[in-house]
Amino acid sequence: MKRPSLLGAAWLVLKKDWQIEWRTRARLTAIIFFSLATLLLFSFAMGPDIVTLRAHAPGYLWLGLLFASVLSLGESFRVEAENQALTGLVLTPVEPRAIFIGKVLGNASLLFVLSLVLLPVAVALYDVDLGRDPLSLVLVLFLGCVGISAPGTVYSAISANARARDVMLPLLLFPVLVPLLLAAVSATKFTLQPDPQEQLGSWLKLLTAFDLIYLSVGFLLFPKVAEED
Amino acid sequence: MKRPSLLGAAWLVLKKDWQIEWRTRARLTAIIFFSLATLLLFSFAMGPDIVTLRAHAPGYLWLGLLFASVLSLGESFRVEAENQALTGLVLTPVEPRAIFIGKVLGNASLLFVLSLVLLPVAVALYDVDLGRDPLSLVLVLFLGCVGISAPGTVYSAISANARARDVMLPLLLFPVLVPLLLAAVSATKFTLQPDPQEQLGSWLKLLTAFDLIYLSVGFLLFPKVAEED
Amino acid sequence: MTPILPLVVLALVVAAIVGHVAVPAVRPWAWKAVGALGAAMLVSLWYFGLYWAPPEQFMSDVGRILYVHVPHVWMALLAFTLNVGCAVAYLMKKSWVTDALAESAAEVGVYFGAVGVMMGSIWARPTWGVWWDWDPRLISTTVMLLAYVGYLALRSFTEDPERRATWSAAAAILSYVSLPIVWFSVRWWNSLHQVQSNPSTVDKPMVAVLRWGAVTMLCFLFVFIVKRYEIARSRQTAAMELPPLEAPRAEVA
Amino acid sequence: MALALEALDISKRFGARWALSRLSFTLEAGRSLLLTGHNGSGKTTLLRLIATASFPTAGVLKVMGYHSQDEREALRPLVGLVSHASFHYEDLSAAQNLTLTAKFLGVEQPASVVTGLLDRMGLVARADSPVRQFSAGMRKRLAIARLLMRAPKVALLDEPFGELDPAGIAQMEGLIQELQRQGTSVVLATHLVEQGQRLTHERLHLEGGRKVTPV
Amino acid sequence: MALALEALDISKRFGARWALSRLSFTLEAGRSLLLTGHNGSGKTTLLRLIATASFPTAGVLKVMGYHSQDEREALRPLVGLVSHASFHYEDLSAAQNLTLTAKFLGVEQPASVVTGLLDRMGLVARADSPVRQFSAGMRKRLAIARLLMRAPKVALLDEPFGELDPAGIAQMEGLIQELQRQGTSVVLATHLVEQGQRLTHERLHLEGGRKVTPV
Ligand code: HEM
Ligand SMILES: Nc1ncnc2c1ncn2[C@@H]1O[C@H](COP(=O)(O)OP(=O)(O)OP(=O)(O)O)[C@@H](O)[C@H]1O
Ligand SMILES: Nc1ncnc2c1ncn2[C@@H]1O[C@H](COP(=O)(O)OP(=O)(O)OP(=O)(O)O)[C@@H](O)[C@H]1O
Ligand SMILES: [Mg+2]
Ligand SMILES: [Mg+2]
Repeated sequence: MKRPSLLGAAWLVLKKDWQIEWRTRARLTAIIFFSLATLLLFSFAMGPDIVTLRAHAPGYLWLGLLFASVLSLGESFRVEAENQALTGLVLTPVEPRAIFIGKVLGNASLLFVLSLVLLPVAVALYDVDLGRDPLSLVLVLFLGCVGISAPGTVYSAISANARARDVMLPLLLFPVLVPLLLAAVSATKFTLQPDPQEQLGSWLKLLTAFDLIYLSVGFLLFPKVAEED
Repeated sequence: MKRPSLLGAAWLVLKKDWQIEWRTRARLTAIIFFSLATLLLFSFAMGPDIVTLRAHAPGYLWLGLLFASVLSLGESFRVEAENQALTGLVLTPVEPRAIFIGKVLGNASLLFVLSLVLLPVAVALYDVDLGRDPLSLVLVLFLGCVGISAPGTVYSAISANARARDVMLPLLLFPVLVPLLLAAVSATKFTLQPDPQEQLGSWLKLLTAFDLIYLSVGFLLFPKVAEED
Repeated sequence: MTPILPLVVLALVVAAIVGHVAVPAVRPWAWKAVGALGAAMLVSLWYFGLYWAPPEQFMSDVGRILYVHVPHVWMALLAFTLNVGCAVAYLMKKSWVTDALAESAAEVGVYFGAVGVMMGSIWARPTWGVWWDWDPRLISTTVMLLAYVGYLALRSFTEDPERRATWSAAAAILSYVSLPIVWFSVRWWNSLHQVQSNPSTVDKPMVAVLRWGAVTMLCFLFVFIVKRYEIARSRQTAAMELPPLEAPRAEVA
Repeated sequence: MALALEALDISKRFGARWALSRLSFTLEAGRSLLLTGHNGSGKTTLLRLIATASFPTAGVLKVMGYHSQDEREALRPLVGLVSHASFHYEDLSAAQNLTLTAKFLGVEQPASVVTGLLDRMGLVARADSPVRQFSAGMRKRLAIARLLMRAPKVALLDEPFGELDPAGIAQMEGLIQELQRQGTSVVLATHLVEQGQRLTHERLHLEGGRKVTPV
Repeated sequence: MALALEALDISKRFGARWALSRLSFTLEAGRSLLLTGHNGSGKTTLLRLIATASFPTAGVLKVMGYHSQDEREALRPLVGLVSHASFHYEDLSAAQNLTLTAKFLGVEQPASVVTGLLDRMGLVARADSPVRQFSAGMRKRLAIARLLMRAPKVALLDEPFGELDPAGIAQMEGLIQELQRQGTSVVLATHLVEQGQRLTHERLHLEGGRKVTPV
């Protein structure tokens, strides 16, 4: 009997979530169509001015991703709350940090896929120009998705056990995410529009810094929230 | 033993939800802070241009209400899904239509309170002018909240029992609500800004029509979804 | 277009589909005949639409996409109407027939609607200069499609057939509310998109070709729904049969 | 004599699996039925059908002469179910849960009835704790209290002894006998066969959703 | 001899209520303990403390010589719990649930081990059904299969007979004896006192979270 290593266990956690996802096939489909509806709603509520729309496209994109992430994070720990499965996992025993890594990877990859799906939609809806700096754009999306997932995983683990969890998650998460979101919106803007002062680089650095901070804080905190004490 | 009438039973359902709400005190607080965060996010993500912000304030307001309503509706049937409490209620027996009325009243009143709380916030963040036609504004908010709650109650009853329920609700609900939302945004706009062509009246009529349609459809449909068969 | 015409067409489609479902004798050949008719009409529509009809007054040749764009969207609306009819029928009296028919109508409707929107989008590029615009008609149509995608998602996420049928019937009825909005959106919100025009203000040949296109698409609508219905039924019947009265005897060693 | 239960060839399907297959049986009003069978043989499913929490896929089920689906409104006040799912609101206290039921039933003087029942089930000290904080046995006791308040004509008990302590089990047996004396038909699903047979008149043994003669 | 359990004045508080009050006891390795008490007396709470699913508010609990909170990483592989909460993933099948545990444990040849265990617990025919579709007893059987896979040194069984059919109960008794033969300390919480006493060496009776001598 050789127990898997930290990363091996994280991989098992990730695979398990994919199995569940595969059986229900619900989450990815649903959040894609949900964020489509959200993007449509934004522009619908904001009126038809195409110039404003194009200027605010990064904002809409990230807001859409943010709202989708709330749903997806909530769902990701709802399956752990049923039958106290998360406790079961910890008692198996699985290192809580492995669970954290697996969950962050799962949530971030789901969000990242979603963000890629939303790009062509943004072209159609907001008439943005993806061709300017596609590589940086993808990088920004990736960093942003990781940045949402790291604190999101910690908070959704908390709120999965708290009373009234559906409402707790965004309440805790949004304030923490505001700075990250600002950075992501600005960075995205400079990959879609001209960037005369070359600000993109510093935004990217800021994003990376956020990611690293959130990831390490989450890594340290998650064991505390995954276990009762 | 005199069983309560339809409205009496609806009132009991409503009171029960208030009792739960009072014990956890979570839902109202959480959705207020959630929509505050949302409104803040909007203004952050869209940049500091106060003229655009003011012009789009009705849109932001209703989007904030919409996202909050998804959380609040989900929570309102999460308590019914635990221990199959909704089935228990139906077997007590309580007429499903009484449950519908009670739930719609509860959800709509919660949303309405939220919308009133958000008004001063909108003044602070978007610099809107509430003094122009406050009565119509309140009427619009009220009609809009009822319009969100009626189909929302039906759909959250469905998705409380469906797989991946957190994601199903907005997926089903948003497309249905878009027309209502659009009408609400336009009507709100004309209570905050000059209305030279006197369009407010026709939007109010449209909103009322939506409410009546959704309420009666929901009233007829709810018994079908509340019971298994 | 007189307001009564769509209803007549709807009645005809329903009659044809019900006939096809109810009369086993026609099942093997009727859909093939209609399909063949549709194919033939499609070929001639090509000729009529691209050569025979006069170019559109403002849009010249680009306008010819009208002859497929409009029929597609019409068919979607028709299919969704059939869907809601079946949903109401199911809620009044449980029947696997109406459930299956509702499912096929919704799926075919989403197909026609999606193609119609795509064509509209292609059309918008040369005429309005953009792929997409913030226009109530376009958005309400797309949102209506999203509502039906949600409907189909609900169906596929629900395993229990009874629950699936009831829940999706409810969703169908709520989704259908968006249909009149699609129709009237051009009037309620002043929009870029064409308001419904009246045959009397449009060139006779154009009306004729448009109607020809509509009939062509009707043939396809019929074939698609009927075939999709058969698939839905065959999926159901596997689970519909009652278990045998006696337990299957255990193998005796 | 009138029939409490009349099952005419009822079947219940979940997905592609038949949980109950072509079950036919009758039970005279006032008599009690023991329901036995292996795990997964369909006992809970059958009880839920009788309670109108769910309906047969095929066949007709009549309870106290009412069609279980078409006349469910008239039937529901007459049946009561205690099952694996407890129907409690987790965030309401025991007393609030019971008072709610009492008000829906139109019971006069709900407060004293509720206190009486809580006292009887030994929950009076915890009357104001939310159900979320209850132990497994306390939840079961609360579910039984609710059943007693409803005073059903047909009482459906799904493993009522599970999770109860010895005193609770003895009390439960007494309650079943008391219900029977009041003319209630008890349908008792349990794995404690001897105990069950002592308390009931007839027995229905299920195997894979079918009625078989127990060996 | 080494001690399997050593409770030194442990207490557990939920909110303002003490579920366990100043409990002290020891259990020698290899010996088994019967846990009895009224509903709500703290049995489940105690088992969860031993399983490290939760930790004492005060006092020190040592399991197999390890401090239950500070050395929980070393302890966890040695204890196994079957309780009211089943720890299953509802949307995974029985086989997938077990395979997952097997992989986390690093079991060699997980597939054959899993099939063997499912066969033993009579679930092999339903190996690929999601747990959501299981009956109460089938869930219990799956939880027992998971415990067996873990082969713990201290097995914590919270009402293991509940929901099982007569064959399952007999099998469970056999399993407990088998575990004991392998040197496992079984802590058995059950309301079936005679049955429990037959299977265990010692008894701990709780009343309101305190240890009392049973009458
Ligand atoms: C991009 C998406 C588009 C969508 C979703 C859409 C949707 C619809 C719908 C639902 C109808 C049928 C209902 C009715 O007749 O009123 C329709 C008809 C029509 N559409 Fe579009 N459309 C789109 C783009 C366009 C464009 C770009 C044009 C031309 C510039 C156009 C011109 C027309 C015309 C002329 C009709 C027939 C109206 C009549 O005469 O009755 N559409 N469209
Ligand atoms: N919601 C459901 N979906 C699919 N299958 C189900 C569902 N509920 C029950 N079943 C299946 O129906 C069968 C009968 O289940 P039921 O719960 O009635 O058994 P039971 O006799 O009460 O068993 P137990 O003694 O374990 O409580 C089982 O095979 C079970 O898997
Ligand atoms: N999460 C919790 N919050 C508050 N109180 C709790 C919680 N869990 C248990 N309790 C309380 O602790 C006490 C002991 O509960 P426990 O579940 O351990 O009882 P038990 O002996 O297992 O009872 P049963 O025989 O009914 O299963 C009870 O009074 C219960 O109300
Ligand atoms: Mg059962
Ligand atoms: Mg217990």
